[in-house]
Amino acid sequence: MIWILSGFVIWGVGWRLNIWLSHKPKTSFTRLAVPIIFGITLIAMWECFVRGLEISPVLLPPPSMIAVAFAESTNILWEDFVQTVIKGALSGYIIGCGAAFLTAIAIDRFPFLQRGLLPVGNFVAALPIIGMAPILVMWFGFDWQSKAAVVVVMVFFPMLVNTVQGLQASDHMQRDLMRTYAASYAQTLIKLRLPAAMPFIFNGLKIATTLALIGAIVAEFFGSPIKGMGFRISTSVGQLALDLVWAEIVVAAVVGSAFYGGVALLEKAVTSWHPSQRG
Amino acid sequence: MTTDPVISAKNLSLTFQTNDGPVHALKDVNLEINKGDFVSFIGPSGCGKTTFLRVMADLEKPTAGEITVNGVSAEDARRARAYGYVFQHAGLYPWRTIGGNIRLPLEIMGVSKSEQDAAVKEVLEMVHLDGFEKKYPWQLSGGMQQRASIARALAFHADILLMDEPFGALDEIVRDHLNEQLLELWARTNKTIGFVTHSIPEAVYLSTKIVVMSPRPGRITDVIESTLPKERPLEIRDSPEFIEIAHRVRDGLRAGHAHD
Amino acid sequence: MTTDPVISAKNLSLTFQTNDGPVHALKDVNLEINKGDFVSFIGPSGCGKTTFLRVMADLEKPTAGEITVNGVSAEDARRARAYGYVFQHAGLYPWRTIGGNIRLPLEIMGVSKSEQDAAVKEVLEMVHLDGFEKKYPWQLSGGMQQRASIARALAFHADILLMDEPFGALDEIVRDHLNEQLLELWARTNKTIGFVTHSIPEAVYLSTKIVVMSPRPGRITDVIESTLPKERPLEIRDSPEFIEIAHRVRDGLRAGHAHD
Amino acid sequence: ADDVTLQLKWVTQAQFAGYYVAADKGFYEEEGLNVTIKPGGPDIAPAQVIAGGGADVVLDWMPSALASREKGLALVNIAQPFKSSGMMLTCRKDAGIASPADFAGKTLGVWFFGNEYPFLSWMNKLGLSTEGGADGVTVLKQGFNVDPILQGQAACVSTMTYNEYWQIIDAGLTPDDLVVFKYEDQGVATLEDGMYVLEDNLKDPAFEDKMVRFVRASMKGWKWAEANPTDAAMIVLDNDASGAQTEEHQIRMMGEIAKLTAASNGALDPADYERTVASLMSGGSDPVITAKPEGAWTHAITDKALK
Amino acid sequence: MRNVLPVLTVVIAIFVLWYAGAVALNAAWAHDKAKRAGVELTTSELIADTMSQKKPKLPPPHQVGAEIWKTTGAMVIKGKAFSKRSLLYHTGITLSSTLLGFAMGTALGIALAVGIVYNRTMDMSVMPWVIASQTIPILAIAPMIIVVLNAVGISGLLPKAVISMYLSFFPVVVGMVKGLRSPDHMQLDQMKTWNANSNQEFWKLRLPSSMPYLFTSLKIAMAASLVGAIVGELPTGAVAGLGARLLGGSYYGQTIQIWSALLVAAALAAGLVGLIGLFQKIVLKRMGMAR
Ligand SMILES: Nc1ncnc2c1ncn2[C@@H]1O[C@H](COP(=O)(O)OP(=O)(O)OP(=O)(O)O)[C@@H](O)[C@H]1O
Ligand SMILES: Nc1ncnc2c1ncn2[C@@H]1O[C@H](COP(=O)(O)OP(=O)(O)OP(=O)(O)O)[C@@H](O)[C@H]1O
Ligand SMILES: Cc1ncc(C[n+]2csc(CCO)c2C)c(N)n1
Ligand SMILES: [Mg+2]
Ligand SMILES: [Mg+2]
Repeated sequence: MIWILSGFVIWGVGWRLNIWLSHKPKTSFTRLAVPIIFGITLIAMWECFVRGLEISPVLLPPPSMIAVAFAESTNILWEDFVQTVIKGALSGYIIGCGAAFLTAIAIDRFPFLQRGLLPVGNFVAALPIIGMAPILVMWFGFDWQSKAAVVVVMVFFPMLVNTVQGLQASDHMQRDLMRTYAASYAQTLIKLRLPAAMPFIFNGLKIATTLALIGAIVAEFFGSPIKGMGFRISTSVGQLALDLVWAEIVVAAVVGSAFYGGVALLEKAVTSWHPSQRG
Repeated sequence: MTTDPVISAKNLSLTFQTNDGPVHALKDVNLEINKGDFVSFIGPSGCGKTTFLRVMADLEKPTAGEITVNGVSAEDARRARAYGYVFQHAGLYPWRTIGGNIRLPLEIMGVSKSEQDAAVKEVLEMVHLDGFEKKYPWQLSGGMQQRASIARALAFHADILLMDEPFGALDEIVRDHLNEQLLELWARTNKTIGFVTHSIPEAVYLSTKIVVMSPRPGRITDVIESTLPKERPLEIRDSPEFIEIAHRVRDGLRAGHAHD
Repeated sequence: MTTDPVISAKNLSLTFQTNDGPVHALKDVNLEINKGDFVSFIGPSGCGKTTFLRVMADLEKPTAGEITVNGVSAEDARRARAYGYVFQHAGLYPWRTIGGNIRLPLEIMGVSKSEQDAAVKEVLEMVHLDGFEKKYPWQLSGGMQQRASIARALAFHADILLMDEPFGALDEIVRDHLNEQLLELWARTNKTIGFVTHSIPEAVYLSTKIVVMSPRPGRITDVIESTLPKERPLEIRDSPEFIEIAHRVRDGLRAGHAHD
Repeated sequence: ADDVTLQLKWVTQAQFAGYYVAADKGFYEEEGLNVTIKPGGPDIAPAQVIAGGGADVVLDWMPSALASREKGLALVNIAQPFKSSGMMLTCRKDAGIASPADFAGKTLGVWFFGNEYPFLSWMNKLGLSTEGGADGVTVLKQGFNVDPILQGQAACVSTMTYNEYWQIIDAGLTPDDLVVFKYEDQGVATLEDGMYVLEDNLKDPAFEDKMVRFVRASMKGWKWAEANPTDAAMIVLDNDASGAQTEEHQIRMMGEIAKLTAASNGALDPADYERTVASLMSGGSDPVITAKPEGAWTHAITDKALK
Repeated sequence: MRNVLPVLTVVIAIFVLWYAGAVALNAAWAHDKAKRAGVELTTSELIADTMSQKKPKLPPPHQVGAEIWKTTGAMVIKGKAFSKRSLLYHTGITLSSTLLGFAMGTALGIALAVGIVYNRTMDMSVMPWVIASQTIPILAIAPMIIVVLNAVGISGLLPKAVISMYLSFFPVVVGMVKGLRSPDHMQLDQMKTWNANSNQEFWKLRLPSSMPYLFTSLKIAMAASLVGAIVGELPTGAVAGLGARLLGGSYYGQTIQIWSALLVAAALAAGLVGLIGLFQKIVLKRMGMAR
């Protein structure tokens, strides 16, 4: 009872604090503090309610237990991180986004390809990727290569569609200007169309970050060496080691958010000229 | 001196196909522009001024008739980089600073870095934007953007300058100043200039030839050769000759509107 | 008749905080506008005309000084729907027809359907757009859109009409026509009008009071009370009185530019 | 009628024929029970389901049930219809494997999700590290199918006598191409498919009575299934909502399952239990369970049910 | 119409590649079999074998086509369109949780977006966590969601739909926040001069201008929702639905079954997305925003 009560109290306090903070002028401090307080409030409420309602730890462990498991298993978590994120997700992300980017430029050069590939691409993009995972594991083996392949397949089309759209984003007048200069195709591409496409390209890159991580983890459910975040999650559930499962989920969420945030920062630097980046 | 036509349009027509039927933006347009001419185009909104300018610059292909520039096709002239073009809206690239925007055509044409610097400095002074080289377009007011766009077209020395309502967003004083500057540049370089405007005094003040157009379909209703001298102080706008030409332009315009 | 000031600004200042330092858009501005005045604001680009109009309409809060409208604060006046405002760019909603755009403020103010219909019809005629009620904005040329935007501000009978360069995109003939219409409306309804323009003749032709502004920081350099009669045929623009006022305005403007 | 929910360990197949038969033939109804059978799958941990209150009784393998018990979830075995283990490691001869001595340096496919414990204790017994290397084995987390052996990605894969082994055969390898190591033969067999309930629930006499009737009817179902393998397989097929199972495979599976259940009347043999516990505790440096479990099984239900 | 030829070309190219891939990938097994049987394969025998294996690594198109026909069209002809062995039945199951999850996700997404746009506190606190929520591997928590919902007595369609919702609300939040913020300053100022209240501002300005964004995100959300429905079917015992077929196929190494379930799922997704596209055309046209 006392736990539940304190849960509600924490809720109220956190909420109040955030309302107060968010109505102060925006500074980089409040910009950071508000979401963090929000998160801490959520986590504290979770702790209180799990304890107060006596929820079995094999269903939902309290955050304190997760933290302990995290601290005790840093070796495992690090090994899994390297296997899944660095080897699987990152390499797949780079290959997939890179290939999509080059394909987009090729498609853009040949309108025939564009008219043919995009509708088909949309169909392929609709393939539920969960279904592709077992097939790719079958084709590329158990190790990280098949995870990277899943990531490549997952990020390719979102990236392609965004880049193609971005390459068409320059307006008529901007392109006409290049015509009056008799600029070559390459000059137009480098000086006009790629800069104009940047917001779209970054949109694709951002979507791809979350997809990459999910893809790499999910693919490990369909066969893997005995390490990796997906492997650990799926086997630990079977062992009812839910605290370790959640520790892995925390890693995934932190890494995913950091990955996303990193790309968003890069975007801010590269496209500072774009209206959406100007407060 | 005998003047070869720099631009010569013969029976030019351009029809846009739109989903609610064809739009005759230009119909049977004939015009000759000689080297060193300053030609203004004036006419009600939608009469085809922009379209005509775009055809000259090979940004639009005529559906009938013929246009030659410097004796070759408009396309060849474009490839030879014969044009400087100022668009109706500033159209600066938002990811480049003002300096970077002005530098753009120079980079494309392979001008050396030091020459670029010199050119940028020169044209920025000409349009009174010195000190704004490092600013981004959105950090400037509308009028300043328009001036930057003019500077960009002046930065490389094209023979033919096509300007689509370049001074629309400017106040009278700045406009007068830029008018003078433009005349000075024109006199100095002997460029051929095509100039679209809505302002009758501006057209009369600047031009050697005023082309009055009327819409639906877009055609030329009058071509007025100016009798004003090449040397034109601002005061010339109070001279009877000036007022008479302005009257003739206004009458031509009114006739165009009557067709509505 | 004794005239209470409708708008009264006392020591008004407005400073924008930007990342490269403060911009003094308005500094110590004092002005009184009486009921039924037609006040034009003229000045170089960036001198604070738009900002001043926005302060009057409570779209921007002054950082110092005070403004009262109809004896109450600008905010209260806005809540009482005292303003019709025409923005510098047309700003029509693309998902509404011309008629729907004009109807919008009326819907918001809870005007009955039949009154809406009547009002839409009336203002569309006034700006010569009858027949375009069902068209979407993008089906109209730039000038027509601007007229629709004016019609929208006229459709509900606000006492105070604030117009920010409403006729910028129009050609001379249409502009003359709308000038006449506006004067006619003003004479008939006794509205108070604040009007930003870049054109000296337009300012002189329309106004009872011309406010000349200069930039950095934005302030009022001259307030010229017009001596022209209320009844103003277009020909009045050739009268010596007109030309004299225009000269005074031009001088004021030039002085402002000299500060650059 | 009393409601009982049973959570299976895996998808609907002949492995669970006894329960489907009992439901289909009305054995549960006769006992005044209204039984809901929930199929399992690769993502379903029966222990978690029962902890969440999603089932009254679950089927699980003893190693994972005992491990759950150590984690604080008090599961109790109330009946054990499977007498012997069906688990084995199936290897390709052409991968150079003839006996467990050849495992070193090879890649082996293993099921995880709580099914890895018997394998780990076997390797421990053989003195092979599972960390790879020349004198250890490289372990793959095997997916749901036998692809790794077909594609040559692994020298051996885990199979059940009644299921995956036949998938390998169906795929085109012949028994001659293969060599199998049954866990039973290797002395590392652990108990499979037992019925488990929560210890606390057993204290409730009404629940206990319900379980007695449930076990009685279920065992009746099992014995019927053993006697009528073809009909039992058809009943299973009727209950397969995914429509993915084939008649041929299920009939064959039922035949193999019958061999595993035949020797059990439902009551847990304490000797088997001791053997399983011993095997799990011997896991070297990393045993599955660290202390001898207390109260992990009971004859209370079977004693009454089988009277 | 002018797209027909290019699309056809690309589709034909895909088929050619597909067949070539089938031969290449399936050849190893054919050789393996032949070696064990002690026979030599000629090229034509090899190709024939790769075209007709029972569990090919990559089933050629005609095998998949035949399987799809067998489990759809042929079932309809036999009058068993909705039997368990019919893909139509499974498609129907998946469709229902997709649609329910999509509806819930859209509602949640719009509600969150409105909160973020109108409430400063939500604006600053919620968005990073919405992003973080999407980095959690759904397949990992799907079973927990199912178990927890089961524990409180919710089973059947709803748990699967909740997973669909989890995946589909994200694109809607992102798109709608962008969309509701798309009116420019001038348009908002206009509303201010008319003293519109926030209700009027929402219905007459923000919502209409968000429409193009809404539809784009709905398309993404629909595809995501389908993935969610399929993922949600795995831990419910893979009882029925396209996900169950995928899993069942995967479990038994039935590649042909996997591919046919996969293609049907893709067709379902393409159909649903196309439907939204159609709806978008109609709505935007009626709003005068399509040209
Ligand atoms: N790309 C196009 N497609 C269809 N119609 C067009 C296109 N461009 C121009 N038009 C039409 O052609 C006619 C002439 O347009 P143009 O832009 O040349 O007018 P303008 O004289 O420059 O007018 P303004 O003074 O408003 O700039 C107009 O009726 C316009 O609607
Ligand atoms: N939101 C803003 N943030 C920062 N500076 C601003 C903002 N709005 C206007 N300014 C600055 O305030 C000054 C006055 O701007 P304002 O728009 O009032 O000029 P204006 O007289 O209307 O010019 P124009 O004739 O070009 O419309 C300018 O220097 C401008 O750059
Ligand atoms: C993820 C996962 N992989 C393998 C098994 C192993 N397993 C245990 S019982 C059974 C059915 C017998 O054919 C199988 C295959 C599992 N439970 N979960
Ligand atoms: Mg034009
Ligand atoms: Mg302004």
